[in-house]
Formats: sequence, C-alpha cells, structure tokens
Amino acid sequence: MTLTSVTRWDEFMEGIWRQNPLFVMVLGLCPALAVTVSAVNALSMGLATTFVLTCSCVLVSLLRKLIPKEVRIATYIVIIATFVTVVDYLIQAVSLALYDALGAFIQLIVVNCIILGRAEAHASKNPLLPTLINALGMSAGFTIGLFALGSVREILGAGTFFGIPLFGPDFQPWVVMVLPPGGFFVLGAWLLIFAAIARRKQRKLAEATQNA
Amino acid sequence: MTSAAIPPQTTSAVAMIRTLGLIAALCGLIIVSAYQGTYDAVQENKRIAVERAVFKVIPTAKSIVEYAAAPIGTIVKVGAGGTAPNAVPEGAVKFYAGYDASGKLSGIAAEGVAKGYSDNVRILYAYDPATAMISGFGVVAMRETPGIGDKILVDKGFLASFPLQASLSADGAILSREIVTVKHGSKANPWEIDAITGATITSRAVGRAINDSAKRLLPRIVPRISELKEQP
Amino acid sequence: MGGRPIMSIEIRSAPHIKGTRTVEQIMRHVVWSLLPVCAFFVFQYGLSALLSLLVVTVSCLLTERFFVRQGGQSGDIGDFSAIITGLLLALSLPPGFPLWMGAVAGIVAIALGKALFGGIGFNVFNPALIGRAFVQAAFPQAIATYTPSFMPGRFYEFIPSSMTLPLMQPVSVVEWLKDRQFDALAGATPLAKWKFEGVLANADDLLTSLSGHMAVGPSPILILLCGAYLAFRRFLDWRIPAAILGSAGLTAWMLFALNDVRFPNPFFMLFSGGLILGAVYMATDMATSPVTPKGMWVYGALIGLLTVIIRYYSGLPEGVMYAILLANAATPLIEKITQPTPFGKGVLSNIGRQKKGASYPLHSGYISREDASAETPKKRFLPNKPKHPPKE
Amino acid sequence: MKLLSYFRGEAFQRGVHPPSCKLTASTRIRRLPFAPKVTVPLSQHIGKTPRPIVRVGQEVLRGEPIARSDEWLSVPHHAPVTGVVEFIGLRPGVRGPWVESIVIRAHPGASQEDLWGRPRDLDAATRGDILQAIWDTGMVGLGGAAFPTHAKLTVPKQAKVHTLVVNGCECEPYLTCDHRVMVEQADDLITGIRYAMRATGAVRSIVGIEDNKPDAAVAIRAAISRCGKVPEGEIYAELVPTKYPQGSEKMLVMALFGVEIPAGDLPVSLGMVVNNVGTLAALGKLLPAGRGLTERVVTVTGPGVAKPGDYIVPLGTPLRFVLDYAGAPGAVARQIILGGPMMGQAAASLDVPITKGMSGVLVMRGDELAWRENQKTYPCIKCAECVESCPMGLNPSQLGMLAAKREYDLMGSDYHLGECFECGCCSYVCPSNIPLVQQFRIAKQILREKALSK
Amino acid sequence: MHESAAQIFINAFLANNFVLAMFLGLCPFIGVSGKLETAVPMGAASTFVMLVASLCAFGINILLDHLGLEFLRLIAYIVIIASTVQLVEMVLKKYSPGLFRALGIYLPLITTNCAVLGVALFQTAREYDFVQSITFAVGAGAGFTLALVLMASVRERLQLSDVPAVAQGTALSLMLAGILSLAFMGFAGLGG
Ligand SMILES: Cc1cc2nc3c(=O)[nH]c(=O)nc-3n(C[C@H](O)[C@H](O)[C@H](O)COP(=O)(O)O)c2cc1C
Ligand SMILES: Cc1cc2nc3c(=O)[nH]c(=O)nc-3n(C[C@H](O)[C@H](O)[C@H](O)COP(=O)(O)O)c2cc1C
Ligand SMILES: Cc1cc2nc3c(=O)[nH]c(=O)nc-3n(C[C@H](O)[C@H](O)[C@H](O)COP(=O)(O)O)c2cc1C
Ligand SMILES: Cc1cc2nc3c(=O)[nH]c(=O)nc-3n(C[C@H](O)[C@H](O)[C@H](O)CO)c2cc1C
Ligand code: SF4
Ligand code: SF4
Ligand code: SF4
Ligand code: SF4
Ligand code: FES
Repeated sequence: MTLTSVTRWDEFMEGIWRQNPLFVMVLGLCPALAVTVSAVNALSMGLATTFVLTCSCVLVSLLRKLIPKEVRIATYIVIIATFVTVVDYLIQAVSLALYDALGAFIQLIVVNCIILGRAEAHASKNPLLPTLINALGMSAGFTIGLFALGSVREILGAGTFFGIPLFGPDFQPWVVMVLPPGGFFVLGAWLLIFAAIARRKQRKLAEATQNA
Repeated sequence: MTSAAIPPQTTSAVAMIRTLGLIAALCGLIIVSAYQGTYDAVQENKRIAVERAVFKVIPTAKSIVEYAAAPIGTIVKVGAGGTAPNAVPEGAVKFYAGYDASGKLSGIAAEGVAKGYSDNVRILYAYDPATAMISGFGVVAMRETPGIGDKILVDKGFLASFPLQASLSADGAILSREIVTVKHGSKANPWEIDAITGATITSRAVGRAINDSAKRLLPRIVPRISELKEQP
Repeated sequence: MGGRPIMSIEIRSAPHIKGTRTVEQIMRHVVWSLLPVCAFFVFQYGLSALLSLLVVTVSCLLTERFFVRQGGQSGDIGDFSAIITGLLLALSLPPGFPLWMGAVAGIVAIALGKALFGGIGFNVFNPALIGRAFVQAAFPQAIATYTPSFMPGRFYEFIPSSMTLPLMQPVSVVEWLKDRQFDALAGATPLAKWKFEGVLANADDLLTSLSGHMAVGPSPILILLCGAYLAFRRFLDWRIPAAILGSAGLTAWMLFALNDVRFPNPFFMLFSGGLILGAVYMATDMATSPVTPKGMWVYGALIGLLTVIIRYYSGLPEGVMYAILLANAATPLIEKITQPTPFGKGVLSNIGRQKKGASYPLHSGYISREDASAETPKKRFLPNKPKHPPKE
Repeated sequence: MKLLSYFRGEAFQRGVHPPSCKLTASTRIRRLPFAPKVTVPLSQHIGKTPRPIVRVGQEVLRGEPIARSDEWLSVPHHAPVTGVVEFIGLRPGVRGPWVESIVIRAHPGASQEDLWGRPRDLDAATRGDILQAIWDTGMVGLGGAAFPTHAKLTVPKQAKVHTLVVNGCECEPYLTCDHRVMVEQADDLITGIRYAMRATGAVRSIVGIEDNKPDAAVAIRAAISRCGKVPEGEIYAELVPTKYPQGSEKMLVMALFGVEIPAGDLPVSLGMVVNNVGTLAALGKLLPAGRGLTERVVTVTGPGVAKPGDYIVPLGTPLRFVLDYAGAPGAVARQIILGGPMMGQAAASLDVPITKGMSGVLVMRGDELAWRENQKTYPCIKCAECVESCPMGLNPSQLGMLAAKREYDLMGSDYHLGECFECGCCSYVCPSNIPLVQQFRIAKQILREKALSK
Repeated sequence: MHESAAQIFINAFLANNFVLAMFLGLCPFIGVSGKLETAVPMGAASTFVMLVASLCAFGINILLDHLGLEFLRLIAYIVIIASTVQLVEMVLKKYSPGLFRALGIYLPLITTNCAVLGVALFQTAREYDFVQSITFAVGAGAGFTLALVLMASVRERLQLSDVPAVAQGTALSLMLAGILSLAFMGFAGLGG
C-alpha cells in the first residue's frame, strides 16, 4: 500500500474527527468519565492511553504474520496488558500524586474497547506505517475528547484550568461538574452540540440541493 | 475474547505454542524490564510520599522510622533493619516516629480512617508525647466532595481546633476524654473539634478517625515511649 | 325535497361528547391551590422569598418558551405547567438561596427535566426536582444555608445571600445573623438539627411552622389543606400521598419502637423537612407517577421507605427529593408490573368460569325482595344486586 | 379495590357519568308519518345478507316479506310501507359506502295498515316453533348491535340457560326510546319476555333498569301483576345505579349478579341471555300477530332539534324526512349522530335510511362543537383518568402512546387491545383531548387485516 | 477500619454504585440498556462474571504474593478471568443448557469489561478478605443490575415519547445516566 502524504493526513484526521472514539464511536467511556475531573488528569490519561494504544498496535502489526488467528484476541490482550503494566509503573515512577488521581483507571486501560478494537480491526491487517498513523490518530482523538471533557469540568467545577484560578476567589464553583453526574452531563452536552451542528449542516445541504 | 480457549484447528499445535511462547517471553521481558527500570524510582517516590506526609504533620522531624505496636505491648521496628513488613505480628498498629536533626523524638504519626461523606477518609495525625496532644493531621486519601469535604485541609476554624488533648486515664488503658467533633461554633473543651459548616460529615470523620486510632495506639506506646526517645 | 341548500355535516369519531376537564384546567387549579402556600412562605421569609418565587418561576417560563419556540418540545407556556414547576422549585429551595442560582435551577428544571424528553407529559423525572437536585449537587453549601423564619424586618430587607452577584459565592449569613442576635445554629433546619445535634423540634411547631424562628418550609397543615382540596376535586390522586405518608410513618414508627433513642418519633418524620410538600405536590406529578392504581400504592410506598432510609442512614439530612427521583426512575417498571387486570380476566371471572355450563340454582334471597307494587326506593339505599353469586 | 367497589354499592368498576340530557324522557311516543319513499338496505344486521324476493315494479303490502335468506345467521325483511318497488340496487349506506337496497315508493292513498299479519296461537308452541316464529319476524337486537334475535335465543346444545336478562339500562345520554317503551309498552314487554323465556328455557327473567328511570320499573311491576299469568318471582324489575356503560351486557351482568363474564365468552356461558327491552317489547307485539318488523322507536333529539321526541319510525325512512318532521333546520345542524353520543356513528349524508339497529338520531349544532374544536390536544400527561374510567380494566394511556408510535402488535399482545369494546369512556375523560377510541379502532382494524393476510 | 459485609454490599450496590458513581461498565450500560428483557439477564450474567473474577483475583493474589511476582498481576487477572469465564461457559453449555441459553449470549460480551476487572482491582486495592471480596462482587453486580434495569425501563418508556431528534441516541442515554447518578447521590454516605 502506498500512501501519499494527503491520505496519510486524512487517515490521521479520521481518528480525530470522523471516527472520534469518544464522541462518535462512544467507546472507552469509563476512563473518559472517571478521570476527567481536571484537565491534567484528562491529558495524562490521554497520554497513557496513547502510549498503550500505539505500542500495542505497533507490536501487533509487527507480529501480525506470526500470530495464529485462533488465539489472536488472547494474544492481543496479553500484549495490551503488558504495555498497561509498563505505563502503570512509569506513572508511579513519575508522580505518585498523579497515580493516585487516576487510580485504578490506568490498569483499566486494558479493557478499553478502543485498543482491542484497533488491534483487531486495523493493526492485525496493516503494515507498520499505516498502523502507526491510525493508532496515533485514534489516540489523538481520544486525548482531545478527554481534554474537552476535563477542561470543561475543571473550569466549571473548580474555577481553575490546569490548577490556575481563572475567576478570582469569589467564584462559585459548580461542584456537580466534578461529581459523577457532571461527567455524564458534560459528555452528553458535547454530544448534543455535535448532533445539533450535524443537523444544521444536513439542513443546509438539503436546502442547497433543493435550490439547485 | 471468544477464541481464547478454543482449541486450534488450522495452525499446528507446535507452531502455535512456539509463537505464543515467543510472544509471552517478549511480553515478560518488557514487563520485567519496566518493573526493574522503575523499581527504584517508585520505591523512592513512595518513601518520599510517606516522608512528606509525616514531615508535614511533624514539622520538626528530619527523618522517620516505621514501627508496629503489638497488642501484648512490644514495639517492633519495621522495614530496613527491623521486621519485614509482612512479618508484623497479628493485630499490631503501625505508626511512624519522627526524629529531629539531632536524632531526638519529635513526634509520633499514625494513620486513622473513618467513613466520610462519600467514602473512607484516611488521615495521618501527629501525636506529641511531650504534651500528650494531637498536634495536627494530614490527609492520606479521601474522595470527599471538592470544595466542601476537602475544606478540612484549609478551613482556619477547623484547623484551629488543634492541638487536641489526648491524655490517658489514670490507669493508662483508655483516653481520659474521647475526641469528638462538635457543631461549628460550639467547641468548648480541648478535646473537641470544631466542625466546618456545610462539611459536618467530613469533620466528624476526621474526629472519629483520630479517636479510633488513638484509642488503640496510645495506651500501647505511651508507657514505652522511652524506648522510642532516640533514633535507632 | 331537492330544492334545499345542501347542509354541510361533519363526520367525526365517537364519542361525540367530551368531559369538561382539560390540561389547562388541571394545571390552573394546582397553581391556585399553591398560592396560599406561597403566600405563607412569603409571610415567613419576606422579600427574599417573594423574589425567589418570582425569579425561579420566570426563569422556568422563559426556558419553556425558548424550547417551545425552538420546536424541541410539545405543549406551550399557556398550559401553566411551567408555573407549577417554578413555584414548587422555589418552595423547595431555602428562602435566601442566591437568586442567580435559583434561575439556574429553573433553567435546568425545564431544559434537562422537560424539554430533553419532548415536553409536557413525556418527562420521566419531576422537572422541579431535577432542577433542585442539580443545584443541590452544584451548590451544596448554598442550598444547606437556611435562615430563621419570621425575622424582624423581613419585609424591608433581603437575606444577604439572596442578592449574590451571578456566578459568585454567596456572602455568609453568619454575620448577618449575629447582628440580629441569632447564633449559628438558628439557621439549621429541624432535620439538620436532629441529624447533627440530636435536637428534636416540637410537634405542633412543625405542623404549623408558626412559632419561633425555626428555619422551616411552608406549614405542612396548609399544604395538606390545599392538597385535600385538589384531591377532593380529583386534580391529584389521593392514593400517592396516602401511600407515602403511610409507608414513611410506618417505617419510622417501627424504627422508633425498636430504638427510641436513636430514632425520632414518626410524627417528626412526617412533618419535618419537605416530606409533606413532596408527598402532596411533587410525588403526585402526573407525568412522572404511575397511571395504574396498584402502581400508585407501590410508588408511594417506595418513596416513603426511601425517604426514611436516606434521612436516617445516609449522609444527608433530607431525602424526599432523592426518594421521589428514584421512584420516578422506577415508575415505568412499576407500571409494567402493575397493569390493571382486564374485565373478565381476573379472579371474579374465574368464579364465573367455574360455573361455566352449570346453571345457577335459584335462591329465594338471590334477588332483592322488593314488592312489585312498592314505591321505587331512593337510589342510595337500593339493594340493587346480590353481594355474591349463589353457592352451589 | 374490587371489594371496595362492592361495598360502595357500585354496579361495576370504573365507567363515567356523562350528563344525561334525556330531553324526551317524559314525552309520549309519537308516530312519524310515512315518507313518500323508503329505502330498505339488505344488510342491516350482523350476519349474512338476505336476497330480495321482489321485482322492480312489484306492488308490496306493508309487512310483506321482501327479502329472505335461508342462511341461519340472517333475517328476512318486510316492506315497511304499502307501495311499489321502485328500485333495487346501490343506495347510500349508513356507514358511508353505498349498499344494496330496495327502494319502495309509498302509495299516497294507502291506509298503511299492517295487512300481512298471520295471527297465531303460540301458547302451545314448542321451543322450535317459537324460534321459527321469531325468525320470521325479521327481528334483530334493537339495542344497537343488530344481532339476529332468533340466533341469540337459540341455546347451544351443551349449554343451559336459566336467566333471561332484559337490558333496560339505556345508559347513553339523550336516548329515551327504551325508557318510553318500558313505560308505555310494558304489557308487550312482559309478553315478549315470556316468549323469550320459553324459547331459551330460562326460568326467570330480570329487567335491569338504571335508577334514573324509576317510573319504568314501576310500570313493569304493574304490568307483571296486571298480566296475571306470571308466577310469583319469575320476572323482576331491578334498578341498577346509573352509570355509563351500564347497558353493555357485561356490565349489566356484573351489576346484577356480581360476576364477570370471562373474557372472550358470551353470557350464555354463565347461563344467561341478554336482550334489549325494545327487542322484547317488539317481539311481544309482533309474535302473536304474526307480523314482521316494519318499524321501530327512535329517539330524535339533540340541541339542534325543535321537536325532540321518541317516534315510531317506519324502517327505511330517509334521515332527511325524519329531521324535517322533527324540525332540525340544516343551517344549525353541524353533526348528525346515529345512535347515542358515546358510541353512535356520525351520519355520512342525509339520504341514509333508518335501520333496525338505529336507536337514536342526535343533532348537534355548531356551538356545541365549537368549544371542543378549540380545545388543544396535548401529549398524554398520564393523569390516569382513562385508566380509572375504562370499564374493561384496560390501560388506555399506554395503549394510546403505543398507537401513536404504531406499535400495534404490542397493543394486541401485551395490553389487551382485543378486550376494548369501544365504549368511549377513555376519550370522554381525557384532558389531553387524545382521540383514544379512534386510535384503538384503527389499531384493531390493522391487526385484523394483518391476521387476515397471514 | 474493618468494613462489615453489609457495609461493603450497600456501598457497592447503592452508595458508590459501580456504574453511576464509580464509572465502571459504562459501555454495556449505555449499549445494552435499551430493552428491559435483556437488562435482567445481562445484569445476572455480569454479576456472575464478577463473582468469578473476584474468586480468581483472590486466588491469583495469594499465588503471586507467594511467588513475589506482583508485577504480573494485571496480565494474570485478565487472562485467568477470561479463560475461567470461557470454561464456565462451556461447563454451563454442557450441564445446564437452559441457564446457558439465558446467560450464554451475554457472557462473551462481558468477560472482560471494566466492571469485571474493576472488581478484581478494587478488592485488591482495598485488601478485602475472602468474604469481603465475595460480598463486594455481589454488591457490585447487584448495583450494575439495578442501574441497568432502571435505565432500561426508563428508556423503554422514552421510546413512546417525542424526544427531540437532536437528543436521541447516546446523548439522551448519557443525560439519563446523569440524572440517575444525581438521584443516586441521595445514597451517599449510606452504610457508614
Ligand atoms: C453534592 C453534595 C456534596 C456534599 N459533600 C459533602 C462533603 O464532601 N463533606 C461533607 O461533610 N458533607 C457533604 N455534603 C453534605 C451537606 O453539605 C450536609 O448537609 C452537611 O455536611 C451538613 O453540615 P451542616 O450541618 O453544617 O449543614 C454534601 C452534600 C451534597 C449535596
Ligand atoms: C423535595 C424537597 C426536598 C428538600 N430537600 C431539602 C434538603 O435536602 N435539605 C434541606 O435542608 N431542606 C430541604 N427541603 C426544604 C424543606 O421544604 C424545608 O423547608 C427545609 O428542609 C426546612 O425544614 P426542616 O427540617 O423541617 O428540614 C426540601 C424540600 C422539598 C420539597
Ligand atoms: C359500551 C356498550 C354499551 C351498551 N349499552 C347498552 C344499553 O344501554 N342498552 C342496551 O340495550 N344494550 C346496550 N349495549 C349492547 C348490549 O351489550 C347487548 O348487546 C344488548 O343489550 C343485547 O340486546 P339486543 O340483542 O336485544 O340488542 C351496549 C354495548 C356496549 C358495548
Ligand atoms: C398534582 C400535580 C402536581 C405537579 N407537581 C409538579 C412537580 O412537582 N414538579 C413539576 O415540575 N411539575 C409539576 N406539575 C406540573 C406538570 O405536571 C409537570 O410540569 C409535568 O411533569 C410536565 O410534563 C404538577 C402537576 C400536577 C397536576
Ligand atoms: S345507549 Fe347505547 S348502549 Fe346504552 S342503552 Fe342505549 S343503545 Fe344500549
Ligand atoms: S374505549 Fe376501550 S379502552 Fe376506552 S374505555 Fe372503553 S373499553 Fe376502555
Ligand atoms: S369494534 Fe371490535 S369489539 Fe366492537 S365490534 Fe367491532 S370488532 Fe367487536
Ligand atoms: S386520560 Fe388522556 S391524558 Fe390522561 S392518562 Fe389517559 S390518555 Fe393520558
Ligand atoms: S470503557 Fe468501561 S466498559 Fe468500556
């Protein structure tokens, strides 16, 4: 398969926009909602997932001819679990505070459907470069999604962004945003906004075709 | 996942075991190297975290030693140069002793836990043997509501309740007064904690955590406090 | 006959007559019946309460209008249901609740609680309580800040927290209370006082909300009276409040009998906090309660039980709101398992089925023994049918 | 809750109380003149359509059979007027579509006496003879369902009937024809009841009357003692509480005996047969005289009628003629309902004839309809009024929501749509103004078609 | 502080409901909660798998601690839980076809989702003993089932509502989950 740079870019953007794992495919909800109480957590979780997704996909892609297809899923899981363990230790080594904030959800990356889905649907069938691009795109999409959740929740729920107070000391934080219901509401609101945009586009398109 | 335990049909068993073994070995290698590579940093991090927590509640301390107080009255040192962590006697209470630069005991720190608003509140409190007072506390872990429950760390009125009286009764078996949390504005005695309005539940959890732990720990160590006076 | 002008006649489907009840009528009556309750609330708390009622209701109405205009919601603002939502929401908030937070509650109530589901009748959760639950989770401190009722000068000045600038934290009322010689405890509601201090309020004070400077909502007696009017006119179903009060009272009484030190008396349980308001006006919201008669009992019993459990065992002093929301969530399920038995499929028809083919033996006492020539008796006292089919 | 309704002395559970509007309750029955032309649709009843036995141009006498069928579930028709058969073919039918009919032009000079009758003595007749005689009268249920009466009175072999229930409830608002029949033709009614009892083998008979017409009960009791032939305790007149739809046989049996007719069963499974008072009074008159059914009592009423009343109307009289006579000027009539306001059908045109099953003609003016037209329709607000009023114990709220989403199969399988007898109580009470019954009719229709196409 | 079995159960079931407060098992919760019919067997199957996972994790912990190989914990969990569920599935199929039909189709869906692995991880992190672990698993499963059943019945009702087109689909489910989660906050502090 030859890839021009344009299609490579498209491939990358696919994961960010048209196939965004969080907003479009609605996968990996648990980490997306559980850890996004602040922008830092969201970003860290996104990077951790990126690491696992990229490494696993690369390894799967490299070994794809070797892996017997009867046990491929088990193999993928072992590979994913390996990298999750690695990232788990890495984060512990970098910052225990961060590790505590992300909690069990680091280890729960193992079962994040996005990763297994990518391994099965893409990496197992494609050579290294496309796999890498696809995995990076997906990871970026997921990270952006998490970041979108985390920033809204942090700004509204604590009045800060990356821990920096934005509105002065008298600001009343909307505590609900950093509580479990807030996670659901913010993601739901994002989806509503995207749906509204999509509908408006469709209407415009319909009008345009009608006029034509 | 469906195929994890289904016996092979097309690939020969030998080839399969060979590749699986290869992959397992590869993964094992990756994990072990990651584990080894980060081990020191992680342990260091953990130690620093504990030290930071203890130093925070015992500001004068410069080094710490971990102990366990067994029910029968013996105190053993845990960790380097003492008992292995998993050989601590049944029912023992762990605590840290903080020593100042000159190696003198500057305070005792121990963990306490109690149910707060949404989950357990886990705290580390400091006991000053010289004055028989609880001099302060820090939070190890909690899931209280940000902006409400976590005010126990910053609320001035609440923190002004410390130091708390924690003297033992005449026979040394129980606290002379149990530590209690009272409604905001009604603290009248040195063993009472002044609750935060709007976060009474978390405030009470702190009080209960200290009280429960101190009740168990202090009768064991106060009579033997002389054993701990000097850094071992 | 052919020369006559052709009549234009209409073809409609039966029935051709219609009862007089309309949605607007129901909602209007509920609003009327709420007015005395609101008036008393204003009498208790003065200007702040009045403004709070106004702001919350107006924000509900504006939000409703927005979504109706947008086409996201059926119904219209003329149906009075948004006014009910606003009034009930305001009544369940503390009188000194910052007005901007009240407006947020109103917007969330209609947007999240009603428009999201398609508008009137389609909502699964009580909109007013969605609004309240949201601000309770968003601003937990402000919503737990009550002030004493019948403050002197309440008709001239606002409770300071009312006038908080939008998006800002409310100023503390402690200083303000101190100025008026009230201690910090005066702002605790009876439920909070019981839960955190173990102090029980007096029974008749709770009932009327009249005496002293208690931090309470509108008088339960007044709410019960207004509710009784509605129930009598069949604008609300008496079964739901009856089931709630019955089950809450019973549970509280059993716990009280087990341990009268740990638990307050059932009377306190019934008349403190928002239980009466919730039972009479909020649990009875038609759209969110079951339509089946049996279901109403189950629903009410669930609310009563959950209220007691939450009040006694959870972290919060008041549980009515959560109990109602949880029961709302369970309503479709309750309805599903309590569908009415159609005529001819129940127990009574089985009696008939057993008799299938057999003939009724005639029984001298079977039919009423009126003399054929006697005057027709008055309707009410007419023994017009046998109580049971004759036994073989 | 069922027990409670016993103690409250309710006849049956739920139901509604529409205003009764019985404008004509104390007006005597009058006779309508003969229209110049009558139209007899061949299918006026449930069952097979008879075929004409007259030709165009043939002279017929009032009461002479003009259509007959050998099918069991079918009845003959008799000429309502003396005159000449003008046309046999399609004419506007009550339900809208045109139907096969016989048009007879009345002889303007004829006396219109019933000349065809063959009086006979039925005192010694067997059950079979009586049933045959009933068949010959062309009688169908005059209560509205128009089910052939001889078929209803024929008891299946394996069953045994002990009680004849006579339905004198007349629960629909406005209608008073049964009421007046009970008051004025009580003797005929008793005669009819006794024939029907002999035909079915019933040993007792109970006339169920709503308690808003106590005079009907008094009249019947008087007739029983006047008759002298009725043994003590054989025929009763019973009052039941007034409530719609008391007149439904299921509800009446519930009110009288406290038993539910099992779903899907007929009263005969409990040893009962239910007949309308009008049916039996007509039988009492026709059987001894050996005549056929040529006329019936019709309530012509409503806000749009100047001279409301109960009229004896020859069958086949055009609606236009009836309305002209009763004074219903077209300018104000907006809707004409055949039957009662709760279940009756709106007439599709003024050319439709009066048929055997038509108990009332109700004329509504524009202003009565206006407020209803102005009423907004809302989504179901789950007020439970319909659930509390459905006499069949269904959940119209749920059914209505399912219908709106076209979940017809679910309505039939899980929510007992088949049990709905379209009484209209749910639509009547619905504050959201949802046309529930209409939706249910459509749903039933679609389910029927689905079942057929399978 | 020793938590009693009742406390653990109530905590996992209501106060810190696995789905609505802990954010575990959201994918099946959002995906499979459309119909009440499937919600109950799905909940039952999940509870069962959680119990299996809890037992496995308990055994693995003992073994790994003994061998000093705790860095293999995650891999061990995931592999062993998945294969044990497979095994149970096969045994079920053979010996109890009825039960297999009822639960079987759901088992592969849930062998390893976050809720299942979460049970294993949390019980380890909280150092539960055997009885505590089992109670925790059952409570978590019951909580998952409760949330699923409530959600499914509400969503079934909403099938008959005129939900605006923009809100239909996942957005509505998320908002509903948010409201349910809001309502479950009433249980906060229960069992403490
Ligand atoms: C969303 C929400 C979060 C809460 N979080 C906490 C908390 O973290 N800590 C706490 O003690 N109380 C919390 N509460 C409980 C209330 O603030 C409770 O009424 C208060 O603790 C009682 O204290 P008071 O007597 O001073 O009003 C919370 C309440 C809500 C609604
Ligand atoms: C549904 C509902 C929920 C309420 N929830 C609370 C609450 O959580 N906390 C509170 O202090 N007041 C709450 N209230 C306000 C009460 O109406 C009442 O005004 C207040 O609790 C003071 O009365 P008390 O003890 O008698 O609590 C609620 C009212 C309603 C109707
Ligand atoms: C809703 C409903 C109401 C009815 N009301 C009456 C009624 O008031 N009077 C009546 O004679 N039949 C009424 N019927 C018809 C009876 O069920 C029954 O068919 C009739 O009494 C049988 O008598 P017939 O065959 O002589 O007409 C009603 C039926 C239904 C479904
Ligand atoms: C008896 C009764 C009680 C009501 N209670 C409420 C309520 O508690 N909250 C609310 O938002 N609307 C209430 N309404 C208004 C209306 O039913 C509500 O807005 C619907 O939920 C809209 O579908 C009530 C209406 C009635 C008739
Ligand atoms: S109104 Fe209809 S139902 Fe009632 S009696 Fe007359 S015909 Fe029968
Ligand atoms: S029409 Fe059908 S559903 Fe409506 S009340 Fe009558 S029987 Fe019940
Ligand atoms: S409508 Fe239905 S129930 Fe009524 S008659 Fe026709 S088929 Fe029978
Ligand atoms: S009466 Fe109308 S609004 Fe009320 S429940 Fe029935 S259908 Fe819904
Ligand atoms: S991310 Fe939790 S179940 Fe998929």
